[in-house]
Amino acid sequence: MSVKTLLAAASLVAMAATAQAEVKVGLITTLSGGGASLGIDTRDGFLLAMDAAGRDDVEVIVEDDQRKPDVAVQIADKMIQSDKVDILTGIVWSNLAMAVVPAATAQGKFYLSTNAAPAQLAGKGCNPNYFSVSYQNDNLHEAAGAFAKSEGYSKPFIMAPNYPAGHDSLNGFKRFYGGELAGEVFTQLGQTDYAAELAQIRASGADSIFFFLPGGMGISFLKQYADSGIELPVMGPAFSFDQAILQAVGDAALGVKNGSNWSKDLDVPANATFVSAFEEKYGRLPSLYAAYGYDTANLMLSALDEAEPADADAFRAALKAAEFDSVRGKFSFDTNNHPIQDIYIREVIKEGDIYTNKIVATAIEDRSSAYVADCPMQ
Amino acid sequence: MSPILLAEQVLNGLQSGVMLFLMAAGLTLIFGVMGLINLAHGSLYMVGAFAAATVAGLTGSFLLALVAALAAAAAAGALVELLVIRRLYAKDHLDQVLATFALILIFSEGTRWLFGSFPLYLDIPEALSGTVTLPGGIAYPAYRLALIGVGVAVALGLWWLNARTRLGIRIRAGENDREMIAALGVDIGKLYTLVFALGAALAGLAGALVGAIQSVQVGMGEPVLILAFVVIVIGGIGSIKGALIGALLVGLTDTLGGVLLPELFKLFTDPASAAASGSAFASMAIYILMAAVLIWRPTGLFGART
Amino acid sequence: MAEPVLATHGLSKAFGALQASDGISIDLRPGEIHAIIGPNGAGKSTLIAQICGALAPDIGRVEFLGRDVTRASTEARAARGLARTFQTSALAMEDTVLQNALLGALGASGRPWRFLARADRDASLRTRAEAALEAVGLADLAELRTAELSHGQRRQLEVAVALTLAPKAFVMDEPMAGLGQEGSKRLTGFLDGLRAQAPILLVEHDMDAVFALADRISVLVYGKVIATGSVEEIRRDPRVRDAYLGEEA
Amino acid sequence: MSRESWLNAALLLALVVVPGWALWADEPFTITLATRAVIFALAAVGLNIALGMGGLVSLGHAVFFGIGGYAMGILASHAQNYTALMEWPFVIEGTKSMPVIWLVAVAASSCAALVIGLLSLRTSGVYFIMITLAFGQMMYFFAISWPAYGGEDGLSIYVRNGFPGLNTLVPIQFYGICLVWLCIALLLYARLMRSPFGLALNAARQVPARVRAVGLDPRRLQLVALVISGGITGLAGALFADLNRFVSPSMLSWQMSGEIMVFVIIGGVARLFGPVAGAGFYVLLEHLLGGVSEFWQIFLGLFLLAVVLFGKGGLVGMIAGRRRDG
Repeated sequence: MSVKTLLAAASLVAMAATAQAEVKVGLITTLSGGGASLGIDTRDGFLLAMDAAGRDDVEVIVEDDQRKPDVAVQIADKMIQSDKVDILTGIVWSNLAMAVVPAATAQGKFYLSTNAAPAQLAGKGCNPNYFSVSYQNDNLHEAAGAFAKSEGYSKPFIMAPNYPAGHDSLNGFKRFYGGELAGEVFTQLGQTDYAAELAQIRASGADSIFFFLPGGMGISFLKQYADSGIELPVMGPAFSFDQAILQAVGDAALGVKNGSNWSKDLDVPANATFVSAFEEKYGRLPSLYAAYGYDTANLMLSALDEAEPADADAFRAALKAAEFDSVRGKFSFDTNNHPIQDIYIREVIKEGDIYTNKIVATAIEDRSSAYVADCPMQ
Repeated sequence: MSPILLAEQVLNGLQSGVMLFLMAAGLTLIFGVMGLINLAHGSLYMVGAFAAATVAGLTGSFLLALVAALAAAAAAGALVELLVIRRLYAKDHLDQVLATFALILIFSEGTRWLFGSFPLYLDIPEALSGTVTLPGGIAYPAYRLALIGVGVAVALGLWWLNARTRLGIRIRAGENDREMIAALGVDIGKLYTLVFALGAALAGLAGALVGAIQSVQVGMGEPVLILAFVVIVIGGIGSIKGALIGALLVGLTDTLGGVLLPELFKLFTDPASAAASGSAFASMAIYILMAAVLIWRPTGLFGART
Repeated sequence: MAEPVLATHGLSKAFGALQASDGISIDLRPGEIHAIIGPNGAGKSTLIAQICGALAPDIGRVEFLGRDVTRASTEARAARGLARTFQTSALAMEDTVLQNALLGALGASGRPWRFLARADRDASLRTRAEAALEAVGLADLAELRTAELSHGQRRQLEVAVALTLAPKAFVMDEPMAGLGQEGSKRLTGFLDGLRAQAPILLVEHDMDAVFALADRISVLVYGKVIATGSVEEIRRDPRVRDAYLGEEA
Repeated sequence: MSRESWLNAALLLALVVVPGWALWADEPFTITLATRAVIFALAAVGLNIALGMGGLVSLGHAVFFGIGGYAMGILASHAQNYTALMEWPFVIEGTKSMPVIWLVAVAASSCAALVIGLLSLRTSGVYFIMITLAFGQMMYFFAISWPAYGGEDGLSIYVRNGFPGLNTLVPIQFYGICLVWLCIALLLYARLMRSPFGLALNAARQVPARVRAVGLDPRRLQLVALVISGGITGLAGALFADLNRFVSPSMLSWQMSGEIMVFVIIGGVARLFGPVAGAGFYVLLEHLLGGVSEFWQIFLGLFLLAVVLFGKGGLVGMIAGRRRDG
């Protein structure tokens, strides 16, 4: 019974929205507490694009989710019920996205993901109103797996924290690597000491290391790795080698290969514009999250040129067409509303005093996601 | 698993135990003397790490960074004691919990306000980088060996302080009878500030030492704080010896549990799910240890019997 | 001679090098007041703690109503009918006088697991509590907060709570402490009548009260009972005079 | 009527008037906020039984809150996916019915309280605080790393669970359900306070030696108090999960335990309406200050310090003065 009622309620809300000329966008992201740096970059990237467009008929409401799922839900409720937003975006973390996205799309709102894109939402749980502008969570890990294969590594040691994104990570790596492993370890989420894992790596006879340890965990691991005397090629997804994190890791990260669908040296005109505008406005180099935020805003703006969100079908079609200049160059949506894009391998380098990345190879061309077939939208 | 690898893991367990001891010793000292439960002890750990990272960034000297960490944490501790904590001694544990919980919020957000949300950089000193080869062919990071050394030195120093110095006598007297020590003509207010600053300095030292091989960021103190609680519950509140034994037990259980449980599960299931479920149970190992100790000895291994 | 209600056999307890109880064997017979006296640090409080179950003896036994209760908990002993008063009043200070008495009645009823009924409207609890307050003369103050009672009134309330238990024996730890002459006299008169209800093991410093009340006296010095006898026997006993009374003379 | 009674009546009135106004003014989010406050208040009433009456400083009440939440999440997710919760030795199906979920939530969290209580009540005072905190952390890590029910991602329920005769998706109707539960819990608290059990428990907090001396076991009284307390907090957890249509390990985190305790303390420990005042104030503060500054928690911290150092008896104490029974 309730689904029908809900949809009816949603269409009423949608009708009410047409009365207003203005489009409202709710940006929910992490601005305080641990992980705030990611949310701040997301917000800054998004607002940079909005400023450049200079449209005064679009209002962006920014709120801090404190990285707490219940707070994110509360803010989403507020934005939907009280601010009457048409579009939601901005969440960094998969667990927060899982808390907000299904309920928001069930109420007929559009959700554009600037980062988190968990497997459920790409497969069985896909939704016509949910678009991931960033990637599907597994993509960057898959790139590392493909790279490991192409480099001819035969015994990588792989590790990730023991939580859903960690499991997806190792699965993504294995999907494109496909060979034998020296070891597979799940660490504790939030773990700060990796001495035990490093000892295991040394004893395992591995020829390379793949790890996914977001945030402070990655910093800890890299510092301890650099001091362990182990000298193996290291791979990972871009998250642990992002602009903000690299400065805290220092030399320990130099030379690490990481899978990414964006880099500041990516030779695309839109990217050059973005990087210089971001540096000029905020006085620092943009990160991956800033790039996703920027692309998301531009995608949304391109669709708003075609249709009002109130006209859901037309707006959806305009989003799906993805007629915007992505900083990533080639960009289109697959049937499950997740991107088809090239994924690269970057290497950590030092430019003057700043640690940053440069692209060294293309790992996978035109990658979609592993869960397309599970999605009922075809 | 080879004996050499096992030996290395035992060493790792000892090293993490020794660092936990620095935290737990301060907590248990403060509780023993002043009867205060301090949730904000983890914040002092963070203060130490941030001070060290800042000074290391400015001067490039790790030694100066350590000195700064000790000084900053001790000063923050003394300041907090003078402004807030001393008003809590006469209050019940509930008020102490709430007030020190409030201090966590102030310290965490205040630090973020001053330093921003991005993690800071702090590296180990050049002289201690790289590994040393131990008997049996274990290549072990020199810095971690140094950490074990520092921990042992602090343990010995605390023992010496407690058993051989005037301050130690006063501390022990304070644990037994507060009125008695006031009657002896000791300025109890000063003693309390001193003890609190000492505990804070130990936490700050731990933060700086560990910060060099981990991530220096806001919120780094709370997970360590909770582990330190487990340590002193196991060791017995108020007992430095208990804190040492408890810290080593927790360090070893945590490290070896994380390594051995997934191996154990591999006997029953495929490697990927063994790694996952083994790790899930390993995360509970120290708490199960704590529960077992409580069933056996409700006041911890070296706690006062009631 | 009647069977003793309460008896200890060779109770010993050491704290480190200090022998707080050293083979103490005493008994309490029906209808009597048996006073325990001794200088400070003689081990009276340790003895009471062992009799009431707050402290386990190293060796020795405690028998109550003919059964060995050495290993029974404080609450089990209380439930069997052993009522005690505390040296420093142990009362719920935030609660009213009546509530403290009701607590005793509730303990005696053995039915605390009632969650929705009102304790102060339970007729049997209330009757019992009010009778006890009446007996010690606190009936008028029933609704007063206990913290507002004077020291002497608190001592009375201690006794009243013990009364609500309708016990088979009382163990009283210095009930006269801090009462002043007038109060002591009144309480002495009250305890005098109480022995008909149940015998009293009385630890007391107030010698006037002890000599006025006791049927028998035991003298405790350094954890040992050095003499037991009637008031006259104790007065005359040279060892007692040496060890204890001597210092007061 | 005493000042505290007036204050209580005013708070109760606010719980009816504010959402009523929101309904009239078409401000559905205010109703959502009020629902959040009411659910937090319910959790805090639960804690107040252990803390206020029993004197048990539990820093692990998020365990019960989270278990209640997971009871809802697990049952509803099975119903949502049409899979059985258990097939052997007998089949248990998931459900979307609130009453069943509540029953399971209360039973499960009470059982958890029993187990934790049996272990942690072997000790007291500061040990108890640390042990409850540690057990909370254990459950938190377990929930994160155990993959079966979403791990850190938690469980999303697409549609709120149902209650016979009501449309729970309408904010005001769901609010009504939560308010009724809060009133029931407050009534229970008031009755407990004056019951024989409450009398004994109150005394066990103040003078355990006296309670033993009248033949009652204070530990057993406290254990029962913890079980009741855990059950109520668990019920609040189930409602909270339904409010968010989502449950995740963050409900089990030690910060959550701290927040539930903060509700009780800023409202007033052992005051009937303390948790209501505390939770209401907290939600308001979070909503207002959160919009003003990223660093609003500094102000929250300073405010908490002020309450501890200068404000005896929390908000209710400051307004209504010293506690009076009867």
